[in-house]
Amino acid sequence: MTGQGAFDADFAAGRDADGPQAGAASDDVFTVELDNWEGPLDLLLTLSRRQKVDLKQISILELVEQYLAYIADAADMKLEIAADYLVMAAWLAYLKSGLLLPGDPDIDPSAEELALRLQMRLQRLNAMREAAARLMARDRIGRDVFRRGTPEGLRTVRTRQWHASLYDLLASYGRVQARTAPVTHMVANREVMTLEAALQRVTQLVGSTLDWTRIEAFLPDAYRGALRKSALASSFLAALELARQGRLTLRQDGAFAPLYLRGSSA
Amino acid sequence: MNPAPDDFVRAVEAAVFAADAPMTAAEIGSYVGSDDADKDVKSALTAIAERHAGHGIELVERGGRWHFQTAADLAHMLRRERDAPRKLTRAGLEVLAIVAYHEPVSRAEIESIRGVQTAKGTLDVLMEAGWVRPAGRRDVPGRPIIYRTTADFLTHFGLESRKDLPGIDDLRAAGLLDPVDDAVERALEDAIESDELTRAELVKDGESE
Amino acid sequence: MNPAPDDFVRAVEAAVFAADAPMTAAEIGSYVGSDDADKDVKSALTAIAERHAGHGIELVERGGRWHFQTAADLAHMLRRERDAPRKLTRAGLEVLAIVAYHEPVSRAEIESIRGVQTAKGTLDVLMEAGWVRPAGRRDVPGRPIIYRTTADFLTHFGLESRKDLPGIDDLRAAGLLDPVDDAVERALEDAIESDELTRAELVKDGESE
Repeated sequence: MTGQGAFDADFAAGRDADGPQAGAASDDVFTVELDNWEGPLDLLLTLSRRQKVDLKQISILELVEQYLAYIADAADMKLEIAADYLVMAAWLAYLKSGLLLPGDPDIDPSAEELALRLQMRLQRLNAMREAAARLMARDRIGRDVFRRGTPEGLRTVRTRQWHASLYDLLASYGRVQARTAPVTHMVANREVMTLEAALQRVTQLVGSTLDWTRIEAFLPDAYRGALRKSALASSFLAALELARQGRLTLRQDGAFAPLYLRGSSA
Repeated sequence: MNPAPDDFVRAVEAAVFAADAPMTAAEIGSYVGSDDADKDVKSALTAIAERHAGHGIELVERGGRWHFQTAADLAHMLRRERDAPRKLTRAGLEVLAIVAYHEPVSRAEIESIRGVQTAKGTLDVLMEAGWVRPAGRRDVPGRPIIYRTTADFLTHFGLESRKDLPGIDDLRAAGLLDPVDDAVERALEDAIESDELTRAELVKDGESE
Repeated sequence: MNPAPDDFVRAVEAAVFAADAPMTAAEIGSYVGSDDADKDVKSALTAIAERHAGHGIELVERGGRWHFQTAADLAHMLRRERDAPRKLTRAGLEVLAIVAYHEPVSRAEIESIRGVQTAKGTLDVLMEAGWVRPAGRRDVPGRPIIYRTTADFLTHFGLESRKDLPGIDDLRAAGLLDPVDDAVERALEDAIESDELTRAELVKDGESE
């Protein structure tokens, strides 16, 4: 993106070919600096402005040549070229060959249609550029016209203002639906990790642990969901038991902070 | 109709209007470029004060500083009382949600969906808030009044149309339809599952001593 | 010197003057107590605008909302460094123009006109400035969010309505606000119609298959 400071004026001038990029004496030498453009379409628009004709009359073929030359220049200078510029280059090369070769009726869409399409995109982008410049040139509040500096302010007329958020509303509806839906209670047969299993596992693992290690590391990797939760609860109880026996130390920096275990160094 | 004011007077008027605080004649003069603020600016201020006299706006001087204010006799309009914003009750929210999802809906229908008797006051509050309105009567025995949501309802909740309300499936996916216990349990499970800690995170580096 | 204004007109003037944001006729009506704001308030506003025309302060309508502001030709005297509105980046400017001239428009549509992906921050900045807002979703697969400009946008740029967007009629007439796909199709149809020979060839081709 170009510097913002210079931008308004730059923009108003339509960024034509004599803009800041054309620093060199010759009109054909275009300082290669891809950072100046916001993507290939922007670069194409800048190049097309150099033809100094109405965008409806520009020679797409000439434009393609210029773009390809530009990208080739950049490549010669070993500049890093973003992928989208290269994709556009490849597409334009294809378009060029289509425009030069006698029309092949089997190719759809035709090269002419593609060229027309490109021209229209450039016209549309250009139209928005100019529209933005004209918009910015209007009498703007805070720059050209000013509102009252210290309005007294009006108090609202509504005597009572009710508030509720969309979330509140949806949650309420969920609550109503849940309340009135037929309810069946079933006690699921759950898979759990027993305290015995947890004691065995934590005892085994903590022996080889010298660093503070989170309790989650002691859980079997394959355990997921409710089973993992059960394993966490059992392992926690196991850790408490082992701490009581003096075989490991627990550490937690604050409420709900991660819980760390370490084997007691004998 | 208006005598054309000269540009100097216009500039003085604009400067006082846009100022953040009351200004002295000298301060105004420094804005509008007057060499003799005491004379030029003051005569401009007099002309401006005269132009506004008797209208809704007044130019006044207080301790040598000038500012615009609304005419004193109209001040009552600017200071209207208002109550603190109120949150809708749980019952109010539920009724509102039912009207929104099922409209047009009668009070008896609301009650049958809620499974609870709905106090008359609840619907009144929703109507006072401007979110629900009566919309005719249903052609059944008793001809009960039916209710709909209003355009203000859509505005308040940022909805383009009622179609933007999430469907039942969306609510379920968001966990809003589950009985509380299940929802809590699932939330816990999600919390555990998403808690994929890397090895590095599991071991407290450098603090092992 | 001044014709005595009636109290209603004075009240309307005071209300607009005191308000810290532009107000619609209906909002003004709710302060000054009008049952028919559309008629009463509007005729009062017209009278007030007339009274101020040509002076340092003007009453203007922007997007159906009214406010007082300083006359534009006095800008050079009132402009102060600290008042300069934040500058938009070039991307921001383009996106703003595209939303304004094409609204409602989705993010994908903005990107297809610009030919580049639009950084998320760009739309955020415009929304933070209060110039652009999400306006529901488009009824196409994926239901993308669509964007519009706000009343504040019109106020800031001094536009009475979107019809006042500079050059919008010309752009529309030139087809430059239509999607490229539509324009290409139309151009191809025109080309075929104006070129009998091609048409004949096309027909022959079609038959020979």
